[in-house]
Amino acid sequence: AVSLTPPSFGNKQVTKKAKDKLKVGVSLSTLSNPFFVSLRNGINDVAKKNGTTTEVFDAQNDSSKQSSDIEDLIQKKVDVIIINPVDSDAIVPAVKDANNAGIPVIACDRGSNGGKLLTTVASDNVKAGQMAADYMKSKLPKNAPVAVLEGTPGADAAIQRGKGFDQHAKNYLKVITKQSADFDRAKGLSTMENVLQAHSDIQGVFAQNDEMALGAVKAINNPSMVVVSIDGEPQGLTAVKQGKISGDIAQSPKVEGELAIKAAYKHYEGKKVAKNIASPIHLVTKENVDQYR
Amino acid sequence: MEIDMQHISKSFGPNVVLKDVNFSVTGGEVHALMGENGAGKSTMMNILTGLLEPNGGVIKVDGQETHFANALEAEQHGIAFIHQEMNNFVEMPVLDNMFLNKEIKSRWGFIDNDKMKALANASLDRLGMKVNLERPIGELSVGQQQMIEIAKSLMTDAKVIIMDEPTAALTENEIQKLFTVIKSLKAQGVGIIYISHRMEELFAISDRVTVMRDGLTINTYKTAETNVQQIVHDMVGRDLGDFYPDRNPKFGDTMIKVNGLTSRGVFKDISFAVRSGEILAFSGLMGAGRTEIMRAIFGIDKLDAGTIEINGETVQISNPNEAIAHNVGFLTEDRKSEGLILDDSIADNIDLPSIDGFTKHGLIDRKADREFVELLMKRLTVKATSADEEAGSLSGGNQQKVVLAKWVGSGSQVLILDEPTRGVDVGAKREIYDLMNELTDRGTAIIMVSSDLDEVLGFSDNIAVVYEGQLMGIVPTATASQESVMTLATGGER
Amino acid sequence: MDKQTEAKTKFNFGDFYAKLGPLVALIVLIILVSILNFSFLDPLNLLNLLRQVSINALIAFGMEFVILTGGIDLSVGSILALSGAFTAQLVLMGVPAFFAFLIGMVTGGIFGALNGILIAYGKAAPFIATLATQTIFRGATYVFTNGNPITGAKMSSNFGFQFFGQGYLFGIPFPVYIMVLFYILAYVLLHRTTFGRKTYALGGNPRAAFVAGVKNNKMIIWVYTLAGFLSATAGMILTSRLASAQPDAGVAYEMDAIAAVVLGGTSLAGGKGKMFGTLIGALIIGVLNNGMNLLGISSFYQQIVKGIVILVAVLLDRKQAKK
Amino acid sequence: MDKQTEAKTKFNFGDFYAKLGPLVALIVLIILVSILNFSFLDPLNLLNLLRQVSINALIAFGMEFVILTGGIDLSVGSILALSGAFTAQLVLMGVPAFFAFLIGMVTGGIFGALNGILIAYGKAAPFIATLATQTIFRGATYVFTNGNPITGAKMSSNFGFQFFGQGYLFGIPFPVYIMVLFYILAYVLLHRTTFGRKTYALGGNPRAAFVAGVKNNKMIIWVYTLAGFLSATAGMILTSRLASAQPDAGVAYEMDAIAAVVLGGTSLAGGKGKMFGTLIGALIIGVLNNGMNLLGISSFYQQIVKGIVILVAVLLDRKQAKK
Ligand SMILES: Nc1ncnc2c1ncn2[C@@H]1O[C@H](COP(=O)(O)OP(=O)(O)OP(=O)(O)O)[C@@H](O)[C@H]1O
Ligand SMILES: Nc1ncnc2c1ncn2[C@@H]1O[C@H](COP(=O)(O)OP(=O)(O)OP(=O)(O)O)[C@@H](O)[C@H]1O
Ligand SMILES: O[C@@H]1[C@H](O)[C@H](O)CO[C@H]1O
Ligand SMILES: [Mg+2]
Ligand SMILES: [Mg+2]
Repeated sequence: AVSLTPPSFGNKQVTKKAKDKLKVGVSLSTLSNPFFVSLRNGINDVAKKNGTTTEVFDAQNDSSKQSSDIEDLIQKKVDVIIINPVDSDAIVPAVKDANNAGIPVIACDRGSNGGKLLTTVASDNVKAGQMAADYMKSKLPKNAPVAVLEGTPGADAAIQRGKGFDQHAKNYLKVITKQSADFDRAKGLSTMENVLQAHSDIQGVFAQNDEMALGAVKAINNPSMVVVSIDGEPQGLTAVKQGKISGDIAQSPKVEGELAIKAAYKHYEGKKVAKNIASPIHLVTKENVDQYR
Repeated sequence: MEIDMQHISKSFGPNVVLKDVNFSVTGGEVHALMGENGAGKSTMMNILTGLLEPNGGVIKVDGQETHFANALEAEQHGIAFIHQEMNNFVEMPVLDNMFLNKEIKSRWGFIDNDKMKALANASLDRLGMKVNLERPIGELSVGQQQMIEIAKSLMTDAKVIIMDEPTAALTENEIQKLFTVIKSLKAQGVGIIYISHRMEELFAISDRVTVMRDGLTINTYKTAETNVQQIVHDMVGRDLGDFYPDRNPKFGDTMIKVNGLTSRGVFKDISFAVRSGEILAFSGLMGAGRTEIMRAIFGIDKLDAGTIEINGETVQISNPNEAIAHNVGFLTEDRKSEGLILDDSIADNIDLPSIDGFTKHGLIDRKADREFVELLMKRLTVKATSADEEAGSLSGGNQQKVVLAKWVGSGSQVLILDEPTRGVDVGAKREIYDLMNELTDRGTAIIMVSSDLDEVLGFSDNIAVVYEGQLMGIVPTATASQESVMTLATGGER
Repeated sequence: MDKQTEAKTKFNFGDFYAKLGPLVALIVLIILVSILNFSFLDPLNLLNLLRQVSINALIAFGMEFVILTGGIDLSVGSILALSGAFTAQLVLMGVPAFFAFLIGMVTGGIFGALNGILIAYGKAAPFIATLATQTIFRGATYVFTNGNPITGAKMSSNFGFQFFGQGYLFGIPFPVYIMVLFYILAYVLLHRTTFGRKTYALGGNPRAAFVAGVKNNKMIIWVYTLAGFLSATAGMILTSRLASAQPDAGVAYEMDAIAAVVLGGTSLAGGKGKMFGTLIGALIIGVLNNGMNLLGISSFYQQIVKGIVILVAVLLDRKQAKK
Repeated sequence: MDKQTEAKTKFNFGDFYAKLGPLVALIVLIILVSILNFSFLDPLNLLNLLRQVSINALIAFGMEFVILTGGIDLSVGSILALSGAFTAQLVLMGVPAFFAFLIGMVTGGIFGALNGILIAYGKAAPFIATLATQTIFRGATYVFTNGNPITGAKMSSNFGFQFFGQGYLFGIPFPVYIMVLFYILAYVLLHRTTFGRKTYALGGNPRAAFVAGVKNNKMIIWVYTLAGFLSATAGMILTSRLASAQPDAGVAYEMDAIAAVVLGGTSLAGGKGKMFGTLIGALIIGVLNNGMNLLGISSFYQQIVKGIVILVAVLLDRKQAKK
């Protein structure tokens, strides 16, 4: 009578299904960040082209809502669930629920630290942080004072990007302040104003996403300030073009979404899907920005 | 039981209320405590029952110096307190109200409703009352609530019962029932402390009277050995002369005339007129519907039918704002909940209905406003340190004057006064009558709703009597008598 | 007054809603959703739904007491997160799950008591006191977790720990049992004991309660303690369900709990309401969330629909009008 | 309760705080921050600070009126976002900046009026009514923007549009002028006109106000309209400042505005408070945020400190005790 699995589910293991018969469930961490709107668009565009039905839920950055959303997707008997976790640990039980229901799970942009995944489509956040540090190093003298605008405390992306940046920045750049601006543009602006006030000498800013960078550049008057950020969302790239952001480690949320749903197709064609699908990241600067816009 | 309060003193901040007051009560007697509004009667009782801490003095119970930590403790020692302000939880059922914080519990620690019901009913029976104990108490009339408050005190096996203005909201019939109960309690050796502003009552039931003024005990008499004049003199510190000033009205044009006012289920087909200079009193039993009629005229409640003419013109009044625009004023029966903003200053209360008249270039003309307020305060002799004092800190009589000032100031030509002297001491009452005289001399038409038959007969020009939502008749005061009004008020023939 | 009451008795929608409205609203909602998507009535979905509801319901039970006293508790979500983090840390340190839960719940009660003390003795308005502690407890959670979720093998391999939020007993999710158990306890406490009476009294007329010898301050502290305790209990379910303690768990949960209480017919002014109503209120919100997901309504529109449903329910319940 | 009132009277700190406390608290805070980090007093920082404060201050001015009537408005942040999105869209469509702003502000006023109607005629409790519209307006913003920020060349190249939030006049940021202008208007409206007097009366005792001829429903609608209008004005600054309208702009801004009002000594029970206090309250929050950033306090601890400051200020202001 006591168990960790729900009462019997009709485990119907299907291996082949036509694209226009597929029902794809998508659980996104939040739709109030353009990054994930692009990701959703990537999924939906491909789905539309192929006549696939999608069911998109927005967890509003709440792990518990996300687990409810996934329960509801399981209930709707979708054929595959693409999960963009709010948190890679907290998602595990929900992934297991899907596993129990025999529904394949694809993690997208962020991984799951447990459960069985069909594949993980993601760009490497640690690497992105490292690339940001490397680019900044190439632009600044040794021991140049820099500031970091961190993402939402506890968010996977914030932790890993911070980790990557620190690994490569240490012994060269002098990180004199780290402040959280919650991945938010308005907060990026006011935090940057205050940071500049306290440390007028800083020469570089690493913003852990474009939204914060776009806020921060509004506070910066010094044209030689080196602003580096991560995401490559359209407005971020525009800022690169204008020279406000010096370097942007572009992920391609749209491509991530496309890769994720294509992995689902592959699975239902009966083919094997690789455990990890790397979504490319590139350093975008003024020189090469036009390639990416 | 014998209670002896000696040399009690008490101040609230700078406000010294009690300087040196002595008061005692013995089992089997009714001891009345008299004094003006704000004399400190309720304060004395709050001190006795542990609700307030005295600054000085001792309380002896059966010779033993005693100090109760709270009202519950006092009650457990046999002192029950029927408060002046009803302490009810209007949303809660009658039963829950009666047993609050002294619920009877079953073996398992759960509340035992059946046992409580039996006890409550037994106590209500003594007062000859039948009430649905499940009903929210707020749905009962104020009088019924007051009776329940009394029933509550009867449940406690009290040896001393404090009754602080218990009859303010009771009908004649209910008052008589209360008096019967008091007599039987007396016979059982229960001591009763009785506080009231109604002189006739204390002569009807008390054995002793203590009068207090200016924080001191003025005198204690055996009731049989004193008279009204003496007590009034002690209370206000001077002779008042006639209780009711003379009326010498000069009637002018009809100021307000209503025709066929009806509010379904509340009152029906009410028609009357009041002339300039006239006081038309509205008499009737409590719950007859007088307040409702006035509220409807003033636009607070909706009318189902009927017309209102003011100064000969038919008007539409759908909210108080429009009534005020037609120079109607309304002193509500409950000054705390509808008459005053207790947290606001006297000034802000007085000028509220008139404030739109004090704007210059869209801004308030503060100088003119202040002059206006001060004039009114002086005219109505509001006792306060300044116009900026909070209305809530005034005594009842002075609060009433502030509400009056508000309506005098707004230029009311028709002034509706609902129970203008309820809970007001004799001195202040007299001042209110004088003011009403002055207003009518200047041509104001006054409608005075009053449940005090003495007052109706003693200070009005005509009397309208309402019974169960119907106007039974309007009689000239000069030809009216207690009997004739009561006959109409109880539905007797017209 | 009798005449007016009489005039009213014909059919008073407000009164009707207060008594049966929430239940009727729930039933209407269920019928609607079932018609539009039949799989709503699938027993498994209903079990899922109940599990989803359990967290909000537990918080709402505590919130009901708080609101009945005329107060409000905005810190419940932060208490949930902080006590969840404590428990997770304890489990990682090897403390048996049962004790870790117990300690977490008691800690939640202590945080609640802190709210109570600020309100009772500090005389701070409940809204602002708990707004401040919301921030403080949330900050403390970030400090304690250093901003990272707390998780580890000791948690994901601990059966007892996982069972609390993820387990099934006779095919029914364990959190559902917890919700039912605490509903019964809360119901009895509110409607069958003197503690409940005093809760109503405090909200109905605090002065009168004081005069009647109710120890207002003590009551306030207990009521907020209870709210803290129940939020922490919800936190235990969440932590176990996610097998991880999130530093930002429970953000804005106070709003859903308050909505549940109000949808259940309890007046925000205090003194008036029923525990049953709150349960129904929590279920309405749960059915709404689950139903809209099943119907595939976009998350943007979900917010609009949810707001409108709350609004309609509250407009029907015009009892506040009398205040 | 009486026993407590009594004990206080000798030196009534509460009374003192209500009159001068917020100002003293602000000065102490400024001195403290300046000592710890000298660059705080840099004129440029002070100008920045004022600009940062302007958004919260504008919302708080409106909130002050609402709270004085005994209400609350939780929807201000959503109104800010929705009207900001409208304005941005209008600018993109080629509407001159001036008119786009005007329309945005008026739209905000209309949303506020909607709140007012629900509260006045619907008799919904302000807390729950504006909680519902918070969700509804936010959902509408997402629907309107489709979840994406609204931005474009027409915005970033439009001088008038950018000037409102980003511009300088005689070296002082333009939003500071807007804040000062609206402070003066709000001050005069509250303290020098009959509208203000009626606002106080409504909060002090709505029934007595009604009997004294105040049109309660009309007043309520106007007060919430004003709050909506001022929130939208703040939204204009934010949208212009970021040269983009964010769908999630203004989330939780109501809390900072309420905190500013309460820090300024206004009682949440209504009827009591001053516009000057609210300005000071907004400055306290601004100095706190700016100062803690300057001092490099980690964002985790910032939350704790902010909560404690609010708590301390409120505990000093025990005026609520009387209620
Ligand atoms: N809790 C309190 N705080 C401050 N002042 C108080 C308090 N209670 C009573 N007072 C003041 O003490 C004085 C006496 O009030 P009390 O209620 O005892 O008068 P009373 O004789 O009962 O008058 P009434 O006949 O109007 O009931 C009044 O001036 C009143 O304002
Ligand atoms: N707030 C209320 N709710 C319900 N019924 C009420 C209310 N107020 C008055 N009533 C009812 O309306 C009728 C008229 O009461 P009203 O107060 O007008 O009588 P009255 O003659 O003025 O007596 P009183 O001296 O008690 O005010 C009564 O039947 C009363 O029970
Ligand atoms: O990669 C995404 C984006 O950077 C976003 O801005 C925050 O969350 C991360 O996961
Ligand atoms: Mg008294
Ligand atoms: Mg009456």
